[in-house]
Formats: sequence, C-alpha cells, structure tokens
Amino acid sequence: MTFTTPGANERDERLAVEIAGVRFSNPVMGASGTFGYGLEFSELIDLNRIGGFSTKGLSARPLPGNPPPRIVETHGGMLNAIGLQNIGARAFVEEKLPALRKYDTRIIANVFGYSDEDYIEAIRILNDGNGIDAYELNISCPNVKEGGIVIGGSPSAAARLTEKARRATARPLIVKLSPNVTDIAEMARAIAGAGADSLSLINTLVGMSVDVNTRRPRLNFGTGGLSGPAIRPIAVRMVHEVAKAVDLPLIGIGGIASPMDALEFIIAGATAVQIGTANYYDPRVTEKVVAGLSEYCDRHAVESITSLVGSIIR
Amino acid sequence: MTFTTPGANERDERLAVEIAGVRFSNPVMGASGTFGYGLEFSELIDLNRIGGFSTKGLSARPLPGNPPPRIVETHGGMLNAIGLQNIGARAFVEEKLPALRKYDTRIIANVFGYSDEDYIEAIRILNDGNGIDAYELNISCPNVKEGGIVIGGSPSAAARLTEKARRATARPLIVKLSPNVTDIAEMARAIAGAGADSLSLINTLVGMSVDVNTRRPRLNFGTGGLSGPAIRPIAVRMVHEVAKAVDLPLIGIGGIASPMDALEFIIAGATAVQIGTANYYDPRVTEKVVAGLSEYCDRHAVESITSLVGSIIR
Amino acid sequence: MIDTPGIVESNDELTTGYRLLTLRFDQDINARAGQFAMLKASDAYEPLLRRALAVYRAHGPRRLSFLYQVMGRGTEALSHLGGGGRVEALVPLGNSWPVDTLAPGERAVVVAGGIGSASVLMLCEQLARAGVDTHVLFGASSGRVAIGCGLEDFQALGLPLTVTTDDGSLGEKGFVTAPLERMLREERGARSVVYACGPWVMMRRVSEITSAFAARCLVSLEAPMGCGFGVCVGCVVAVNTREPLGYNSYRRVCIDGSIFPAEAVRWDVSAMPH
Amino acid sequence: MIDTPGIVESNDELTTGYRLLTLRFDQDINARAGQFAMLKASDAYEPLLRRALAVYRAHGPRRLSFLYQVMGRGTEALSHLGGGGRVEALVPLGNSWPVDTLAPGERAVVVAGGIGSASVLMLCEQLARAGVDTHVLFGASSGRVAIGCGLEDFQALGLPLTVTTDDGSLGEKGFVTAPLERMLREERGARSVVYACGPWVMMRRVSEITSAFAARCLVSLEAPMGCGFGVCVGCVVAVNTREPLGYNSYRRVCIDGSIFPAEAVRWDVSAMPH
Ligand SMILES: Cc1cc2nc3c(=O)[nH]c(=O)nc-3n(C[C@H](O)[C@H](O)[C@H](O)COP(=O)(O)OP(=O)(O)OC[C@H]3O[C@@H](n4cnc5c(N)ncnc54)[C@H](O)[C@@H]3O)c2cc1C
Ligand SMILES: Cc1cc2nc3c(=O)[nH]c(=O)nc-3n(C[C@H](O)[C@H](O)[C@H](O)COP(=O)(O)OP(=O)(O)OC[C@H]3O[C@@H](n4cnc5c(N)ncnc54)[C@H](O)[C@@H]3O)c2cc1C
Ligand SMILES: Cc1cc2nc3c(=O)[nH]c(=O)nc-3n(C[C@H](O)[C@H](O)[C@H](O)COP(=O)(O)O)c2cc1C
Ligand SMILES: Cc1cc2nc3c(=O)[nH]c(=O)nc-3n(C[C@H](O)[C@H](O)[C@H](O)COP(=O)(O)O)c2cc1C
Ligand code: FES
Ligand code: FES
Repeated sequence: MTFTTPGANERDERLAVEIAGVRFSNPVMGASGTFGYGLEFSELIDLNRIGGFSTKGLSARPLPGNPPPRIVETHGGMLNAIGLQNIGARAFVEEKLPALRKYDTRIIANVFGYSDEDYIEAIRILNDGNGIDAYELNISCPNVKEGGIVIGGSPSAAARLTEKARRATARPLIVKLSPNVTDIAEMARAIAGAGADSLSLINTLVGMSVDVNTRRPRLNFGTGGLSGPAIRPIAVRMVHEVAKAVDLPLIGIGGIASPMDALEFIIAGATAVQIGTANYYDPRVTEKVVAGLSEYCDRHAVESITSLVGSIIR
Repeated sequence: MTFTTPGANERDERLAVEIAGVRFSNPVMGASGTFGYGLEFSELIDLNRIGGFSTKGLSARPLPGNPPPRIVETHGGMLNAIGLQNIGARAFVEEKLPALRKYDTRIIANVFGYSDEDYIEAIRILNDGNGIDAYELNISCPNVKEGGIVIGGSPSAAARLTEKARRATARPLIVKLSPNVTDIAEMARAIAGAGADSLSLINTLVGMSVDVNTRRPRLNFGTGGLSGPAIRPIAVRMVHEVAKAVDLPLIGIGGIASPMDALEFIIAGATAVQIGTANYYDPRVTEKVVAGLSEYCDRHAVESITSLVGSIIR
Repeated sequence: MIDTPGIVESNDELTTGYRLLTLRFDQDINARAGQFAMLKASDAYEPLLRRALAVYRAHGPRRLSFLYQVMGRGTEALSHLGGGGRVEALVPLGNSWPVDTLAPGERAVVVAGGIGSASVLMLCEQLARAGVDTHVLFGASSGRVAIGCGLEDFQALGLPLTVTTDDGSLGEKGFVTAPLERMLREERGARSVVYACGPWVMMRRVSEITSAFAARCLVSLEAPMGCGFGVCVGCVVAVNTREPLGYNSYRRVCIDGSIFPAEAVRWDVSAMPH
Repeated sequence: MIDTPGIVESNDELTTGYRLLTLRFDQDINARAGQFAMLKASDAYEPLLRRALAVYRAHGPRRLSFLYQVMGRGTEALSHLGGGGRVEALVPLGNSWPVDTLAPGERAVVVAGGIGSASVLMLCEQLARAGVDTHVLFGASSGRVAIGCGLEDFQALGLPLTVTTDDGSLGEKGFVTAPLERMLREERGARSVVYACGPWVMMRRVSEITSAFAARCLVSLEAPMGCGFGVCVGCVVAVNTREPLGYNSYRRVCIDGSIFPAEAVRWDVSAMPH
C-alpha cells in the first residue's frame, strides 16, 4: 500500500506544514538537547529529509553543565540533569551555522538563560546569525537552579519574558512549555497573549531516582528531567488541552518513537512534532517517522497532513 | 544472607511502622482502586502478612462509573478512567467490613465525593463501621468532572475540605495528593496546616492516548490517570519534596513493583508505601515486597526500617 | 484461582499469526469450559499487563493448552516463548458455560467466530460427552485462518459442523450468522440454546437473531483487562438495568462473566476499544 | 559510524555471567583497537537505551565479537539472544588506543582489570604485530572470572603476561596495580607507556602510580551512556582545566574518549554512578 510513498530523495508534498510563516517540508523535527547542533546526525540521516531540528539550549555564554552522573535510565524513559552544557550562542553562530546552512532543513535555536537579561542577550547574539528560522525559548529546563522551570511555572513570569523576547527579535518566537504545572492551558494563554508565534510542549517532568544501596540520588544534581515513551500520554493530553485553549500552531513533544506516536500528537492538535530521547536509541528515528507518515497518508487517503491537525473525534 | 528472614507466619518486627498512632506490622499496603475491598486478595495472599490496604474510593452513595473502554496500556504504565464505580460507603460497612475484621491488617477507607458535603456524608456513614483504621481523602481523582482533582489542584479548596473532614471524624486522616500541580510542597503545607495526620502521594497523572486509525481517544472518558513504573521517578521526587516541606508521616505511592522500588520511597522520606498497578500483573507483589524488605534489613544490618525513612544522603 | 508459573511445553504456529501454547503446572488446575487465564512471559518487562487467554484444552489438571492469535505487544511476547520458557499464570478465571441447564429436547448450537473458537472447544467436548444434540457453526475470515482457529480439533469431535468463511475459500461463503439464522428459522419443534464467542459485532448480531426467534443465548465477551480477577473494574460491559444509570449499569467481564445471557448485554455500548 | 543491524552468529557463556557475542554485518565496519559499539536487541521494548560494548575482536570487516559481563537489564536482554537473533548496532564509536606514538626503546604495559580486558585485546594484538616490547597485567576477582574476561585469548597472544586475582585462586594474589608498581620501580632505562582499562578505582590507582614514576598513561573510561555519539552530553568525565569551572570542565567519554591521557582526568569526580 506504500506505492505512492516518495523515494529517498523525492519529497512528499502532503507532509508540508507551516508554523509562523516558516515552511517545514514535513512536521518531523529533532528535539532540543537530543539532536546536538544537527551536524552530529549528518553521518546517520539525510538532514534534508527531516522538517528541521531544535539546537541544544544556547546561552549567552558557554556553560559547563552539571557534574556526572548526568543520566539514569528508568522504566520507559530516562532522567537527565545535563545542566545545559553548551558552546554558547556566539560559538554556535560562528562555528556551527555556516556548515548547517548547507542543508535544506529548518533550524530552530533553543535559547536559555538564568535571567530575562540572559535570554535577551543570547537572542541578540543569535540575531547576527543567518539561517536561523526561529527561536524556541526554553523556559522549562528543570536542571538549573535559576531560570528555566522557575519561569515556566509562573504565567506572569513567562508572559513577561515572552514580551521582552518578542521585542528583541523579528524572528518567529516559539515558547516551550513545562509540564510541571497545575494548569497548562492557563500558561499557554498567558504566553500566547504576550506575543508568542507558536508553543512547543512538553519539556521533561521533574523526577528522581535513588540508589538504595548507597542511599544517594542516582544523579549528581539530585533530581532530573524525565523523558521518553513513559511520558507520552501526559504530553498528548497537554497538547490536546492547549489546542483547545489557544489558536497558535503547536509543536508536540514527548516520548515519540514511531509514526503512530507522532500521529497521536498531530490528531490531538499539534501542527508538527519533535522527537527527543528516541534519537539516542534509534538514531534514524526521525527519517523513519517521516516515511511512516507518508504511508499513513496513503492508507487513509490523506491529501495534506494539515487536515489531520486537531482532527480528534470526541 | 536471608537467614534471619522470618518464616511465612512469623512477623518481622524490624518492619513495623506507625502512622498517626496506628501501628502497621510492615510498611507495605495495597493502593486504593487496585486492591478492591481487600477480600478479593484473600485467595492469593495472606492478608495478615501485609501492613494494610486502602479500599476502592467510597462515596456516600454507590456510583456506576464511566462507560467502557476504561483502561488502556501504555509504555511502562496504563491509563484508567474507571470513574469511581463503587458499592458505596453503607454497603462497605455492612457487607465488607464484617469479613475484613477477621484479618489482622490495617484497613484504610478511601473516601470520595463530588462536593465537600459528599465527602463529609461518606465519612459520617463510615464512622458507623468498626474496624476502619484511617480515612484517606481522595482529592486527586482525575476521572470525574467534579470533586477529586478539582479540589486537589487548589491549596485553599484542599485545606477547606481537610478542615471539614477533620471535624467530621476522630479517626486518623490521610489526604492523598494529586501530582498534577506546579508546587506539591505548597499543597502539602496547606493540607498539613488544616489538620491532616498524614499525606499519601501520588495519585495518577492525567494522560491521554489516541487511536490514530479511528482518531478517537482510546478511553471513552477521553483522558485517564497514568499509573505504573513509568511514573515512579516523578513520585519519588514528590515524596522527597514533601518530606522536606512538612513533618507529617508520608505514604509513598507510584509505580512500585519491587522491594527496591519501595525502598526508594522510604529513603526519600516515606514512612510506608502503597502498591497499585503492580497488583494487576503480579497479584502477590505486596507479600513479595514485604519479604524483600526483610532481606534488605539483613543485608544492610537494619534494626528498624524506621531508621531508613528520609535517610537519603545529598 | 491460583497465581503460579507455567513451563512451556510447546508453542507451535498453526498458521501464520495463530499459535497453540501448551503449559505444564506443578499444581492442579481445575478449569471448566469457558474459563480463562491471565498470562505473561516471566522475564518480560514490557508490556506490563498479563493477557487474557481462554483455556482451549485441559490435558489433565496440570497441563493446559491455549490457542491464540498474535495481535499486538502482549501476544507477540508470548509468541517468542520457546520450550522450557516460563510464564506467569493466574488461572482459572471467570464463570463457565452452563450446560446442565439444558432441558430435555433442547439442542445446543455453538457459534464460534474467528479466534472466539478458543473458548468453546471444551464446551463442545462436554456437550458431545453428555450426548446433547449439538451443532457447531464455525466462522473464520478464510480457510487458512479457520485452521489457525483450530478447525481440525473441532472436526475431530465428530459433531455436525458448518463452516463459513468471509472469502468463501472454505465452506459456505459469508458470515457464520447466516447458517444460524437459517437453522433457527427451520427448526421444527426442537428448541435451541445458542452458545456464542467471537468478535463483538458477531455476538451482537447473534443476539439479535436469537431474540428474534426467542432462543436462549449465552455469549462470552471480550474486554481489555487490567487484572482478570475483579479488582481494577476496567473490563466492564454495560448491562440492561431498571434505572438508566443506576449503580448496576456495568458488570465486570472477568469475574461477573466472561459469559453473560445475551439479553443482559447492552449491545449499543461496546466493551471493546473501537 | 553506521547504524546497522547485526545478526547473532553466537552468544556463548564463557563462565557464569560472562559471554562472548559474535555478530555478522552486511556492511564493512572498520573498528580500531579500543573503539566500541552501542548495542540493543532489535525486538526489545525495555530497556530503551543501547548498551556500550567494546569491540573485543574483529574477524574481518563484517564480523565482530564482543565480550560482556551480564550486569543488569540491558546486558541481561543481550544474554537472551540466540543464533540468528537481530541486534541494532551503532559502530564504530569513540577514539582508539594510540600506538604509533610509541618512541623507540619505549615499552608497552597493558593493564586489564576485570571486564576492562574487552577493550584491550585488539590493542595487544596490534602491539604484538608491531613487535613492540609489551607486558600484559591481567587482573580479575577470581580465576573463574579471569576466564570469563578472556584470559585464554590473552595467553594465546604469547606476550609476557602477569595474572592477579583478588582471592589468589589464580596467579598472584592481590590487585593488578601491585605488579604494575613493581615493574615501574624496577625498570632500568626502559620507559613504559601504560594502557589501562578497568573499574574507575583501578584506573585512578594506575594513574597515581604512573604519575609517581612519570610514565605516560592512557585510560579507557566508562560512563553511563545515553547515545554513544555525542549528542546527549550525558557521559561526561571531569577534566583538568585552567579555570576551575570553565566551559571545558567536562568531556564526553563517548566521542572525546573513551580513551584519555590519565593526567587529563579529574579522578576525584567519578564519571560512574556510585
Ligand atoms: C476472557 C477473554 C478470553 C480471551 N481468550 C482469547 C483466546 O483464547 N485467544 C486469543 O487469541 N485471544 C483471546 N482473547 C483476546 C486477547 O486477550 C487479546 O487478543 C489480547 O489481549 C491482545 O493483546 P495484545 O498485546 O496482543 O494486543 P495489544 O493491542 O497490545 O493489546 C493492547 C490492550 O488491548 C487489549 N485487547 C486488545 N485486543 C483485545 C481483545 N480482542 N480482547 C480483549 N482485550 C484486548 C489487551 O488486553 C491489552 O490490554 C481473550 C480476551 C478475553 C477478555
Ligand atoms: C565505552 C564503554 C565500553 C564498554 N565496554 C564493555 C565491554 O566490552 N564489556 C562489558 O561487559 N561492559 C562494557 N562496558 C560497560 C557496559 O556498558 C555496562 O556494563 C552496561 O552498560 C551495563 O548495562 P546493564 O543494562 O547490564 O546494567 P544496568 O544496571 O541496567 O545499567 C543501567 C545504566 O547504567 C549504565 N551502566 C551501568 N554499569 C555501567 C558501566 N560499567 N559502564 C558504563 N555504563 C554503565 C548503563 O549504561 C545503563 O544506562 C562498557 C562501557 C563503556 C562506557
Ligand atoms: C538529555 C536531554 C537534554 C535536553 N536538553 C534540552 C534543552 O537544552 N532545551 C530544551 O528545551 N529541552 C531539552 N530537553 C527536552 C527535550 O527537548 C524534550 O522536550 C523532552 O526530552 C521530551 O521529549 P522526548 O520524550 O521525546 O525526549 C532535553 C532532553 C534530554 C533527554
Ligand atoms: C484502575 C485504577 C483505579 C484507581 N482508583 C483509585 C481510587 O478509587 N482512589 C484513589 O485514591 N486512587 C485510585 N487509584 C490510584 C492509585 O491508588 C495510585 O495512587 C496510583 O495508581 C499510582 O500508583 P501505582 O503506579 O502503583 O498504580 C487508582 C489507580 C488505578 C490504576
Ligand atoms: S480485568 Fe480487572 S476487574 Fe476485570
Ligand atoms: S553518550 Fe551521549 S554524549 Fe556521550
């Protein structure tokens, strides 16, 4: 039944989507922190075949990150407390962007800071870089003592930062939501009202694992962010709630490892998806999901994947 | 190394714990909604060998519950939207308690209502029943349109109900927390301040699963509560946070399926634990965990499990 | 009901996607016709939940066979089991097919749809032993699938048997409900008790037909099961009650069933995932 | 680095808990001494992450062996694989043992601790071929474990070999670091380059000894790995830098290593879970 599925190089027009005026050849992207700076995957997949990717969180200055151990596997997922080790916005613009521009794929710069000022400074630096298609504000990182989740847990703080970021750039602005909140729809409305062009969700859930023999947390940082298939049902539910609350294009994230997983998010209301943890244990998963979406369109006679966005029947 | 582990009938004194004046022969209980009314397990395990159990949520009047499908399995867990089908407080007192009293195990009545008045009415009915050792207020059920999580998501609403329940009974009062909140410590403080004797956590996380071929939610109710090993890291983290915030005895719940899992919660700050979903796929898991705790005490020369409570090293 | 490990004696594929699993136990298990077990490979982390499989055959109290179709993750995991492998089993579960209730002169019609056949072979054996006038209606999507659903075992019983296949590759072309309707229409004098197990839609149609002809009908239902022994209340089916949404609106398939009188079931509310 | 399925040719237990896995690939893989692969059974849902195993031996470009100790869920899952089974493999990964840097007159001392032996067999083969004056120090907890860690393969190389066991059941009783210290103290004139792989504590001690005797030392480190190819930044080790907590404080074991100069590593910050 996959006869109309396009070949390795040909593109499937049915899969094209648009977010804040940016056209993605398909709705499948690599998620921030799991896709490096993109180039790491050039040996494994054809970067031109995926919709795009979000960089590791970039800060105004390079960050060393947390001491090891930084990751621990759990049932159906993993905890991480990387602590945003990254090369910094300047090095990304100078050392990574030139090589990335050779690829016909969308580049989203994921931005992090310890304070509003840090975020804005990072954006200013990145504004100099050609080829960045959008910014994704990471206000939901659980693995730092300030910034991140602290902002992502408060509608007012999130709205305030979003407004500042909005003024700091003309580029499309995606804000990434934290799932560690009582009311994700309220967060979404506050951020949408502050001028975001799109919302991506979810980031990781705060978790902890204890080594019962040493009686110490398995992560040096103590707590970490839970990701992977274990959290998918929570992510799908939140995408569905936010889709009902705001009318911005959404990027669904959380435990996606197969085409069917991606479709759950799209049908629940996401215009595109990002794949994170699955890249670690299945490095070509993004390309596989793109192929699977084409097959689904064949099987269900879907002419444009956009017709599936939010098509859930209740 | 298990030589000092007591035989099938003999009890291991090292495992005894106390919560709000109630003595449990060991810290292992069946969790509400996964242990029926207790008697269902009498064929499978020796109810005298476990610390106790919490009943299916009891309401003032019997409830029919939600239409099927009510459950769907996910990676590392399951979603449920039972909708609190239960025989009602009166029937529990008259039909179940007499038989349950024959066992030397602790009986916790899990209480649910759509409004404060419902909760109090259920407690009044249950007050007539002899042999109930404590109440567990379920203010965190995600599978009903009113009550439950609506109260569990608001510190003030939760405190208000806790105060009323406190006045309605002299029995120990346990309040069961919802994990679907931004700040679990704030919830805990509010409820502790309102007179709860103990807190149990966590209830399920709200999730959703979509059948991409029919484009309908897999659960008739739409969303459901996520339980099982998938959520354990989130639960351990929340127990650790709450243990730092209040000094009430805690009952740790969430994805426990082995003795090591139970110990993670105890070391993080729980005085006792409840096992839920694992009872479905390993019906004798409660007894197995009790035995495993004895072995751990042998291996690590632990004289009383209470010495491990909150013994995490940071 | 006991929770005990079973050791795999064989796990053979009958036709692609259909397998016969035979387990040995070190305790006696007295399974009656129509009862089921909750099974899971012992060392499997995923999926978590055990899967419900009807007891297909009892070779003495310590040796049971299960006939299953490989559908998704759970049965897939079972299909990987080799001889000597270990299975966690909770068994026997549920009620059983009532046969003693047959009045003199009543005849039995057993309707098996697809893998639903797995829960009625022991019933047919029992009816044959009791010398009850029994007719078996055996429906499958194709001849190949019919073999996978144990057709040869049913033929070996020597009972009158009508086979239907959706594609006509074996026996009569069409649904198994067609010969049922014919039989009930034609039956002179004789009263039939219909025993049915198969897909929801088939059983719904069977119940329409039997009520039209005022024939007694019993069905064995399927539902997604969390526990199999009554504690999760996840496997419910909607039943007819006086008050529309009273407390008794739902019954647990695992413990109140899996066998119900057809007229008790609300066929408009499917117990199965769409 | 390629992501490709490998077919299990054999997966034999050498001694309880230690296995030799040989995989066939349909693409050429040019693995150098000290490189590793990320492996996972193809049909395994749990655990999710692949596991890092050193390339123990390369029998031509399409046939690789891995020597592993069954520790937890991941290696447990690998141990269940039978001939013909399928493994997802990302390989080759990491840097490799530098041998060309050996100056004339320098001799090589290879220190293998426990299953760390798996990453140095190819190194020893290479040194033997190059005719380098090489001494192998092989430590294990017991004689049984030494066999599991491939002792016989090392003996077959014909290089001078000293075996130590913690319990004295084979060779010299004690830690492998004892003969190392002796050798470096005794060595007249000759300069040694030490190559070490084993548990963190062993390598820390090795680095103390080599720095005390000003001998060059290279270590292959272990760290819990999420991806194995540099994108998760989860496998870091703390390294010595000018500024105490500068950007360059941590290096990824999978791609900046797994082989590092001993003096670059901050041995006070373990990369491994306690
Ligand atoms: C009382 C009873 C007896 C059964 N006897 C047999 C038998 O003898 N042979 C046989 O092949 N099958 C039988 N089934 C159906 C069998 O349990 C399902 O095919 C099986 O659960 C599917 O699981 P899976 O992991 O392969 O599919 P998955 O798609 O992974 O199942 C996912 C979830 O859906 C549920 N599910 C999916 N299909 C069904 C179904 N048809 N019925 C119930 N739950 C389902 C599963 O329990 C699981 O929780 C029986 C079901 C019940 C309730
Ligand atoms: C570069 C490299 C090469 C290796 N080569 C070999 C080899 O050739 N043979 C061999 O037996 N082992 C080798 N190891 C160690 C092997 O990867 C671990 O034993 C294995 O990951 C343990 O996984 P598990 O599922 O059995 O244990 P689990 O306890 O389930 O592992 C849980 C988590 O901890 C991590 N972990 C546990 N122990 C180790 C360890 N010692 N090193 C790194 N991560 C660990 C795992 O990666 C996993 O993420 C190597 C490790 C690295 C980093
Ligand atoms: C190791 C790791 C590092 C991450 N780093 C970042 C980051 O720098 N910025 C960010 O916005 N999200 C980060 N994330 C979150 C992911 O982008 C994603 O939101 C989350 O992992 C859920 O998706 P998944 O389940 O597919 O992994 C990280 C996730 C992991 C596992
Ligand atoms: C099917 C099902 C029904 C439940 N019903 C109740 C309930 O009635 N009252 C309650 O407080 N918790 C209920 N719970 C929540 C559990 O008691 C427990 O808090 C949760 O499942 C997490 O633990 P686990 O991961 O061990 O299952 C239910 C859980 C499940 C899976
Ligand atoms: S399967 Fe749990 S009650 Fe029926
Ligand atoms: S294992 Fe992911 S960066 Fe090293």
